Amino acid sequence: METNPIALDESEEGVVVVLVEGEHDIYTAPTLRERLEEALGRGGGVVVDLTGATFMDSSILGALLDARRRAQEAGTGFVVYVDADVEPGVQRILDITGLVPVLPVVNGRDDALAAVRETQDPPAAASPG
Amino acid sequence: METNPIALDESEEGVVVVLVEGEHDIYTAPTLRERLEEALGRGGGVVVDLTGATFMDSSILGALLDARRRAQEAGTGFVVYVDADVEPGVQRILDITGLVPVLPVVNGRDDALAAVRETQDPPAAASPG
Amino acid sequence: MIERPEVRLSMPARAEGVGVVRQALAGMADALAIDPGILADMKMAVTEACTNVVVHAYTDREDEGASGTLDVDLLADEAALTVAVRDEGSGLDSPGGKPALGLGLPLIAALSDEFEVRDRDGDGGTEVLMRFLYTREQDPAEAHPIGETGWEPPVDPE
Amino acid sequence: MIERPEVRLSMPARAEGVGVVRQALAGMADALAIDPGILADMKMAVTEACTNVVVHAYTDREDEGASGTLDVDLLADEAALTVAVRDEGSGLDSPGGKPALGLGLPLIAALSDEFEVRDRDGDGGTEVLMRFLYTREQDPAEAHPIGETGWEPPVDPE
Ligand SMILES: Nc1ncnc2c1ncn2[C@@H]1O[C@H](COP(=O)(O)OP(=O)(O)O)[C@@H](O)[C@H]1O
Ligand SMILES: Nc1ncnc2c1ncn2[C@@H]1O[C@H](COP(=O)(O)OP(=O)(O)O)[C@@H](O)[C@H]1O
Repeated sequence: METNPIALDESEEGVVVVLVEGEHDIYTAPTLRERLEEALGRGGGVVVDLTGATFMDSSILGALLDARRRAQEAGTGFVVYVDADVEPGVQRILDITGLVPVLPVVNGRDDALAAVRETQDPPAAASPG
Repeated sequence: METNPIALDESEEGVVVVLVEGEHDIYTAPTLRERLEEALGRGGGVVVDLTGATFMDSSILGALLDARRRAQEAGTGFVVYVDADVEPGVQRILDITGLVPVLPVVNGRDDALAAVRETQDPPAAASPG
Repeated sequence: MIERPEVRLSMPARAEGVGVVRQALAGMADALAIDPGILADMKMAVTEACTNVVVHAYTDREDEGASGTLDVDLLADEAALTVAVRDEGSGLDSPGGKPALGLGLPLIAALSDEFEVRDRDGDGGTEVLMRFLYTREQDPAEAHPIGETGWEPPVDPE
Repeated sequence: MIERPEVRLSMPARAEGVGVVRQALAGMADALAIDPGILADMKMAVTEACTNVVVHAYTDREDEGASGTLDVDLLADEAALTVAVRDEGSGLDSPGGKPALGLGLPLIAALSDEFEVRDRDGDGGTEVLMRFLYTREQDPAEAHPIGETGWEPPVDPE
């Protein structure tokens, strides 16, 4: 029984959703890094759902930023999302660190999936023009 | 902003519902005693809703048992209720203390209201027979 | 007193401290991924022990405002979490404030897999030690039913 | 170090302790009926200070297994909650482990109404003191914006 689970949801075509629920800090950051690694390894886009997170600190931001960098290097879409019910503390760390330019945070699952699929479009497909 | 509120709901005819939410122990027991006092002072039946309680200890049981005794002395209906979603710890203390004979605990608001209204029926009304 | 506790908490023996201990315990249980039912039992037993310190330990003190201390040690080993709740009060056999329901110690017995209440050597005061297995073979509430402690629900006036 | 703390916590400086401190803080905030937004800031700032102890304070120790201590004092006065996070480590200017994002101290500055980081006299080690008003006149994140600490988000490779 995990109080603060991190799960992979692979029900979406070509995208892995990483569900982060509960409190996350330096203690669970290594698990998050593993799950993100796993999600990136699938080859499709990666969406991180922070809607169910009740706490996150800078160790978690660090894990997300590293994953985002690796996704970009691999040409993979990577998007984080929350929704209107997100815990104030989670929204707060995203707001005050001004990370949004480097870590795209969108509202809701649908927008997140759309955004990641857009980035995901292999630029190679458009090149023979 | 109360994290562990105790509120009186007077929307029901002739019955006051005492809503106990969050964690309750020796620190909030005096507040619960006051609220129960207030509810009993209304003259109608009293229903205590523990459905939203996430923790309660023997100080809270003590407050409930005292209120129940006073209600009986006053010929007032007094019923405690939970529902199927009640926190395991709250159900646990009710179960293992074997209090149900002295502290009626029913399932759900409707049954609680029905039970309290039944006790509430003034026996005097039936006496001139 | 636990020799090398993992977490030690120390605070004045006041009602508002009991929730601090309970939530710190929940934080520790989180890291140990303790079963929610067992955590609920831990919370209740530890709350009862802390409440006894607040209510009974320091009733002999003249000065109402100044309270004694409430100390709690938490130690996780491979099989169980051990909790020690300590005070520097007047001890178990002192008059110790008006008894409440009398449910505290019976609840501790019913919710823990092992427990011990003892007068502390030296300084005086009381210590309650509780051990909670992560995996239970038997429900401790069946092994130590409250009815068999001599405790009875208050009699119905009817 | 707070002279007469209300709650004192002491534990080994390990990752799993940070949640214990955070939840104990939440328990204290419950009793004080602290505004949820301010509590969220407290939790984050205190978490960052504790994480620094876990990550940086004891990196000079040969023995990986044996960690130093993480001590936290909480004190509520009429206007504010003060938190002191202390270690007995190598101090701020020591090599102190590989820097992470570098967001810890900037976040503490942005989330508390007052803070101080200092080397401890005597035994060595570091102490971070943070004060959180119950009622704010200004958002501390506006008074001490993270952008003005020199911290910048890692550059986008594009
Ligand atoms: N920490 C303590 N210090 C002094 N006396 C205590 C302490 N804990 C328990 N006692 C004594 O043991 C009695 C039984 O405790 P308990 O079973 O918890 O019932 P209650 O607290 O409802 O009276 C108390 O009434 C008190 O006299
Ligand atoms: N408790 C501590 N003991 C030793 N060094 C520390 C401590 N706290 C902070 N430091 C030093 O201060 C630096 C900046 O800390 P911080 O802003 O939290 O960023 P980060 O932890 O991401 O490196 C750390 O890299 C470390 O060298």
